[in-house]
Amino acid sequence: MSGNPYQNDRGNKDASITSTSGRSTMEPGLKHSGEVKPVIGDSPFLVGDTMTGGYGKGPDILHECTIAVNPGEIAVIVGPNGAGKSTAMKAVFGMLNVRSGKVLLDGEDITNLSPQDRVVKGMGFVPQTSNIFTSLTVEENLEMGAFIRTDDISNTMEQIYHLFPILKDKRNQAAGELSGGQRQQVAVGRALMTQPKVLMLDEPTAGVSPIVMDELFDRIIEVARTGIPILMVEQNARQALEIADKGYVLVQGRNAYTGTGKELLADPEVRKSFLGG
Amino acid sequence: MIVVEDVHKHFGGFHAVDGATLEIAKGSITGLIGPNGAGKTTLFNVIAGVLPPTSGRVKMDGEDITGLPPHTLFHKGLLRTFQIAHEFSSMTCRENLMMVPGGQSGETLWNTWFGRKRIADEERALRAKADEVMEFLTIEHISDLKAGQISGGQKKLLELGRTMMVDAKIVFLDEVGAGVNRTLLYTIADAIKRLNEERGYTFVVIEHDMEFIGRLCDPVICMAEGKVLAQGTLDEIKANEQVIEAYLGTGLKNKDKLEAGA
Amino acid sequence: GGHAKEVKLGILFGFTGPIESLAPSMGAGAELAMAEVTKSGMLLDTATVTPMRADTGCIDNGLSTANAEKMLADGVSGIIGGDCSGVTGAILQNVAIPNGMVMISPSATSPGLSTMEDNGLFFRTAPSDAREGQVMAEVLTDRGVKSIALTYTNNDYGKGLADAIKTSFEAVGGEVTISAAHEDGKGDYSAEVGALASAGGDILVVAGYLDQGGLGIIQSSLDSGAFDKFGLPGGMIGDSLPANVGADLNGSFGQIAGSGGQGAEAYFAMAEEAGFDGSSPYSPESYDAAALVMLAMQAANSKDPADYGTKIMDVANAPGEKIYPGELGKALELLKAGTDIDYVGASAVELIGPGESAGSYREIEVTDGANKTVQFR
Amino acid sequence: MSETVKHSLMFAFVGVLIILDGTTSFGIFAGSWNSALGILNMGLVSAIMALGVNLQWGFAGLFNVGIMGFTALGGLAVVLVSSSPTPGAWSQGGIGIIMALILGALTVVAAVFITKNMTKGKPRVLALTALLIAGFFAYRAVFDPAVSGVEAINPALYGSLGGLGLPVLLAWPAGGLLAAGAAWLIGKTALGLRSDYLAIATLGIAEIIIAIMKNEDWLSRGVKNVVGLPRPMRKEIVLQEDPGFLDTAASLGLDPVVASTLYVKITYSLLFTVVLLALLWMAQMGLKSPWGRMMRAIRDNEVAAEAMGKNVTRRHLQIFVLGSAICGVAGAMMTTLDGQLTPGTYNPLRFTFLIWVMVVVGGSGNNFGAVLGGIFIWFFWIKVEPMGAGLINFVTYGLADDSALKLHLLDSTAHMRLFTMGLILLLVLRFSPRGLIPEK
Amino acid sequence: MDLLNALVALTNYVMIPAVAYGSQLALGALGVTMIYAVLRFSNFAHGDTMAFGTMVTILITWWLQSMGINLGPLPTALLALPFGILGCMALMLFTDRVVYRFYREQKAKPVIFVMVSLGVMFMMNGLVRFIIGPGDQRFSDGERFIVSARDFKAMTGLREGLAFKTSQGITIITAVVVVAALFWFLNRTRTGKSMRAYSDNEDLALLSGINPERVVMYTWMIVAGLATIAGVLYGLDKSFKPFTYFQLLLPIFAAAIVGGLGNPIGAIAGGFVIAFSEVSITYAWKKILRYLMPENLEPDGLVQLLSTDYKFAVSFVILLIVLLFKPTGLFKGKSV
Ligand SMILES: Nc1ncnc2c1ncn2[C@@H]1O[C@H](COP(=O)(O)OP(=O)(O)OP(=O)(O)O)[C@@H](O)[C@H]1O
Ligand SMILES: Nc1ncnc2c1ncn2[C@@H]1O[C@H](COP(=O)(O)OP(=O)(O)OP(=O)(O)O)[C@@H](O)[C@H]1O
Ligand SMILES: [Mg+2]
Ligand SMILES: [Mg+2]
Repeated sequence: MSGNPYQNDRGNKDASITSTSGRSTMEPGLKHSGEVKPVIGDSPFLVGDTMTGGYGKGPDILHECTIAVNPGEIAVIVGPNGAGKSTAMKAVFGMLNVRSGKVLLDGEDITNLSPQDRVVKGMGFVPQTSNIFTSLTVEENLEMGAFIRTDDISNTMEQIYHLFPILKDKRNQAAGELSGGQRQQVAVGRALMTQPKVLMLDEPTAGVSPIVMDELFDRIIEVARTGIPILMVEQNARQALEIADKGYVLVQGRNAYTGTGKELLADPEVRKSFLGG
Repeated sequence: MIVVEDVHKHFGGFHAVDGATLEIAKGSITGLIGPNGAGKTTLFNVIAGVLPPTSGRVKMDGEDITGLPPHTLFHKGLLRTFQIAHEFSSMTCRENLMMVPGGQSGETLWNTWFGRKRIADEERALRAKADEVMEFLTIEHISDLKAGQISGGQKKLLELGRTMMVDAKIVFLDEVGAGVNRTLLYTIADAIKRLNEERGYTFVVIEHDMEFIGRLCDPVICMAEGKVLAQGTLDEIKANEQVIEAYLGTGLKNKDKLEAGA
Repeated sequence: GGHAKEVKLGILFGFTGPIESLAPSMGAGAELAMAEVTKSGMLLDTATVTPMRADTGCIDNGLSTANAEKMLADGVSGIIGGDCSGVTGAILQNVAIPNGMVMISPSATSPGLSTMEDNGLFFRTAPSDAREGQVMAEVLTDRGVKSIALTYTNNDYGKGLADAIKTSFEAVGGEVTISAAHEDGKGDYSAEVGALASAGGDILVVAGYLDQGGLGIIQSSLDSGAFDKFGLPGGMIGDSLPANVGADLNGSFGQIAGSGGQGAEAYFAMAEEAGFDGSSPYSPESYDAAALVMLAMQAANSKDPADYGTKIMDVANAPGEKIYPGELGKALELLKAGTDIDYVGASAVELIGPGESAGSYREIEVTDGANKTVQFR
Repeated sequence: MSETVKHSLMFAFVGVLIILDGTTSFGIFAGSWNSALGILNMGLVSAIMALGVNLQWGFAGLFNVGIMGFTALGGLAVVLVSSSPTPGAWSQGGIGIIMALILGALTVVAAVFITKNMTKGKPRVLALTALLIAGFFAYRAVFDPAVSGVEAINPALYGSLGGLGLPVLLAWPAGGLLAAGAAWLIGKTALGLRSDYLAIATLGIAEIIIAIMKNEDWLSRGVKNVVGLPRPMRKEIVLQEDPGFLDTAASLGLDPVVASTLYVKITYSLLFTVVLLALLWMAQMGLKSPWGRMMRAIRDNEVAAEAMGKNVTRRHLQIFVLGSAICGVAGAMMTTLDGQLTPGTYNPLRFTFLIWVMVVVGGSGNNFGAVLGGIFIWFFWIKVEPMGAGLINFVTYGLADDSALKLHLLDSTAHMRLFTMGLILLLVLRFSPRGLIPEK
Repeated sequence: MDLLNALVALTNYVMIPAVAYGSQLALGALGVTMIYAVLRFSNFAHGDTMAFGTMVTILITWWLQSMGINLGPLPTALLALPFGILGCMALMLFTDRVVYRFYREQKAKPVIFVMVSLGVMFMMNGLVRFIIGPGDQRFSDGERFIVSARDFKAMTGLREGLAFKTSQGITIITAVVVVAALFWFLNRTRTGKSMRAYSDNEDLALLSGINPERVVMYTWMIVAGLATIAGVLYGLDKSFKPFTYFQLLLPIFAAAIVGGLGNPIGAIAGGFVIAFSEVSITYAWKKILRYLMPENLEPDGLVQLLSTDYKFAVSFVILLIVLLFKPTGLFKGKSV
């Protein structure tokens, strides 16, 4: 039971008065944006700097956690279940109040921005679960990705279809009817439609068959080649680290190991405790 | 003990379980592994009566139990835990445990008015039992906290504790290990083993921790894409090419490491 | 200075709830009578009459008894109300009778109320169903109507009246093809009109209220061409009906309690001047109810219910000089002088039996968009 | 200030309001014990209804929007149990009606039997259709003449079967039983639906119940109302003529009229208080025991409770039936208090939504909160009108007495009631969302 | 055997009224369903919202009439309608601001919103009566009929008349136009799609840069528009009375749920199901049968399945039956 009295529904699930489908499960982070400060000095393109924070009034889940990524790079976060990987992503995206630490993007301090405004600033995010609009068609999903754009989106859309050809065939089908791998492609496509300056992916390969996984990783590398920095969480740590330029191992909300993907893969300690041997 | 015959479970067009057939022997501790989304939890839910199967049968001791509601299965001795802890959040941990046993006389309204003496006696016994279970799980210090306020790992333990409040025949454990401290996890493994040996419980365990599986499980079943991919002893499974491809990871190197760890 | 005495009268109507649209005109009617009396300065040595309004909610027995209790506590000498039969019964049984308070309802017609042991405390100015049923049957036969479809508002008034019309009309050999209820306060009457039209009949008799379901039924029947002539009992007679329906209503006919146009017309004029619709249902009856109480007080020379209660029948019925709306001052003067009066009022009050109203009826026909009195019965 | 003290103070506050109403005529108060006790009595009845709704909503999360229907059934029970039988009704058609109802029930049972025992397919559909059509016509053939027989018996005064002529106090549990029966039927259907559609189902069935009570004259005289129902105590006018009573009144220095009316009201207050306390005790005992623990577990997490062997559907049904039965008892009590059954007066705003306001304002999930809310909101329901008039007079103080605006506003004072109820509800939901006395 | 007359009678007494009534219910149900889909709760204040919008329209109509402005054969109310909608929108946005928004920020459970809407219902109930009073108001003017029964008989020489009222015509046309516009809006425009997206998945909508507050604002505005249009059409066809509009809540809810809450197509279908069941199940078939049957077989009775007393009960029975067999309504209730 949450302490918030407004959230006590006494277990009611009467469909004739309330609907639960698609309700927000996010904790409200920042509701209203504060100011953006330019950053003095040199810093990576996107960095979550010594972030500490947790959900609502709950305990800290992140403890001085730092994550950074530069253009053209792929940064991968791995770690055990519940380590705070998703939480770190949310913190970077502003869906969680960081109690201390900052988030910097492209030379600006965006710690005080709401998630909507971060989208406008050029951050794209693909959540771990329910990351597509199931009742909208594939094309509409992509359009929604480009919601904040006012320019012509048809070019980008063509690029996406080029990247994920299967989606072009299914453009008028409801996204909810697609298979898991295809959904994942829609999700990534949706995020790319924003023409983000940085792309964040939370377990993009979860529940995806190995072939599709390879395919997805290929695409992700391709996207990264276009110069977009990519920050992702992966449970398929081995494959992910192989393509990663930078790897972070989180344990209980702290940076446990940091290094290039190759370094981490080679580190026996890391292999033993996190890569299954 | 449990026989699953060609069970399918579809969500809309998505085939979460796609023709699973398997058998769980009485007195065994069966491990169920497989990649995320393989349909393990869904299969659990079908067996435990939470979800009706799209097609197929489930039998327990020769009796067809397909589609029986969970509360009926509970009384037949089939218990389960949840991958995402399902605690009763506004109740204390002790109450979480005390509510489990069926057939409490205090659950009949009439007795709450006119049989208060009997209820009080029963409650005392239940309380003692709950405290014992919590002590076993090393969570006695949180017995009076609301279950909504305890940590994820503690919730998992509480979940396990509930299955220890009654005499079960078969217990399905869905990732008890996730989020649980390793040392404690191996204590739990010992407890499971003891329950299995001393009380004859049958266990089915979903777990991603191969070490845990290695300690406990004799037959191991690997699922992928809604089907049973392979079945056998742990060593057989580890040697199975398909399993390596779908679950354990590719490459011989990987396999070597695994064996070294076990 | 001149207000040596004050007489408080309670007005207890459903200002909220299902008949909230009728209650304001009813309240205004009762208050009109009180203002008239106060102005005349003739009641009990220049007493002022103060109205006290309270709500019954029409359907809320608890609320209305509570409000009635409050009125008693505030010292009213009589209650004009209630309106809907349910709350009227509740107030009567739980407040008026136990406390010996006189109560006059302008609208409750339920026969059940007549049989209650009311200790001679309960009166009503609304005409009795049984009598009106007979009159309606006469009017119908005289006009050569052989068969009617009948619809009534689903309350005790409508139901009782419909039963009475049916019994009387069938007794004189007429045919009632259907007797169907309609609910007030719901806007769509297609289903009812469909059924009524299917049953057929020379005309449609609408035992309802002219600004509630009754109007809806007539409008819907005319629109769909189901019926073009209507039988209109008292609840349907009022200027607003022809005004709202228009020329199509011409030729429809009905009856309303009242002797001579004098009473009702005078009242309508007074109401218009006071700024409310006097032809709204039960507004005339409300005026009469209040008037009767005050006249009886004068006749008994007391505002104590126990004294004036017995006088109500006397002032309402013959013999005596006939009193019409606007003549309350004169009536009080007459009473003071010891002369008998026969209050006719706006709705031709005639109390018979245990507090029921009967009397002559005015047969109305709608011609040129107005109710015209054809004859008296 | 401890919680208990705070909550006791709230009850004390409501008590003081009632006492003030009995003693002073300042402001909104009537200054009459008759008025105060009248409010208290209906307040007690409301509190019982709120208790029933709280059981369903507060403890099981069941959203019942059909309270009106259960209340009405309780009222019907009073007529069926305690009013005197109509002479000749049974021979005129009463038997026929019962036969017809049995026939109808048999048809339904047979239909269920066929559905259960024949395999799916055309023959079953045909058999079912044939059975239902034949059943319907047979039923109408027996029912219709019997009904017209009964309804023809002096329709102005009787026209119904009447009742059994038993003591009226028996009608209270009977009202509970009747409501429980209906609730069981609704629960069986609605709680068995895959998605839960209880709210609309209860709303619909309540409307159907009222429609039946309004239109089936043989049962309850329909809109013609049943007045003069018996009471559990002597009537005031009888008391006023009883020399013994008059002596007692005189010895207490009371006017006979006042003494008799107060006697009746106090007797009601005592009876209602006894019922309320008994129900409150039962509810509290249930909730503090393993039964209550189980209910809370179900409320917290149905899936887990089900996996722990608790039959969630059956428990929901049980609590739904219980809560509705309590509403039925309250309905019977209210009809007894009114002395009449008036089917036309059951209206959702007053008998469903207002009760909801009581529960939410009082504190859902807390029985004492529900009781407090019942009495408190009822007090306001009565007193908001004079408060509104006072307020408008105050606001328009500067305006001339005959200014159109002032007159218009004064004409609308009655509508202050709804407005204020809404305001109270919104304020409580905003600033004290758990209600005045929250769940512990 | 007189097929033509039977057909005309059926059209006149069942089809036309049911279609008109059904359209009005459908528009009302659309409003309920939109709120359910986007804001995820059932709005108990919808009947009173309709009353409020209609009231504003009426006041403006009166003013226009007093200025001598009218639309010739069409009712003046059509001219006032846009203002009524604006007024209703203003009230909705105000209510959202001072009442609902707080609960959104608290991430309150939908059922809390239901309770809140109950409070809003009470207040709006009072508000409307404060302003226009509880009485019956008529505000239709212009030509009453497109075809009146009398004209039809004269034209065709049939025994049965067929009446088609202007208000019915307007109702049907407006309903079609409004529904088409709504669907166009939801499926083709950016804002419409963002509403569907929000309804589908709130979190993801946020991540796509959709501003939830804007979606909510548009929803209230559309709902205000739908409610006012439904209310005005109903008032033109019948009459306006606050109490009646409160009572309309029940059939409107029944319609929305029968169709599948949250699904606009369902709301429309539900409106017609409820309207047709109210009108046709209690219809007395005597008249039709008399035209169709040979003379010696003409029915004596009314051939009525159920008396009209039970017409409201009928719609709820249908509702329950539908829910038993299709638990999510005729069209799977889901999203906009
Ligand atoms: N909405 C929330 N409110 C409160 N606590 C939360 C919430 N979401 C996650 N947590 C807690 O935060 C911790 C970290 O969760 P997080 O989802 O970041 O883990 P993760 O590393 O992404 O794990 P996984 O690999 O399972 O996705 C967990 O203990 C979890 O219980
Ligand atoms: N109620 C549901 N509706 C639709 N799809 C579902 C539902 N429940 C599960 N699924 C899908 O079925 C698939 C199998 O899920 P399941 O939870 O059984 O996987 P799992 O093997 O337990 O995975 P993990 O190891 O992550 O727990 C997943 O792709 C999941 O998204
Ligand atoms: Mg995660
Ligand atoms: Mg799982």
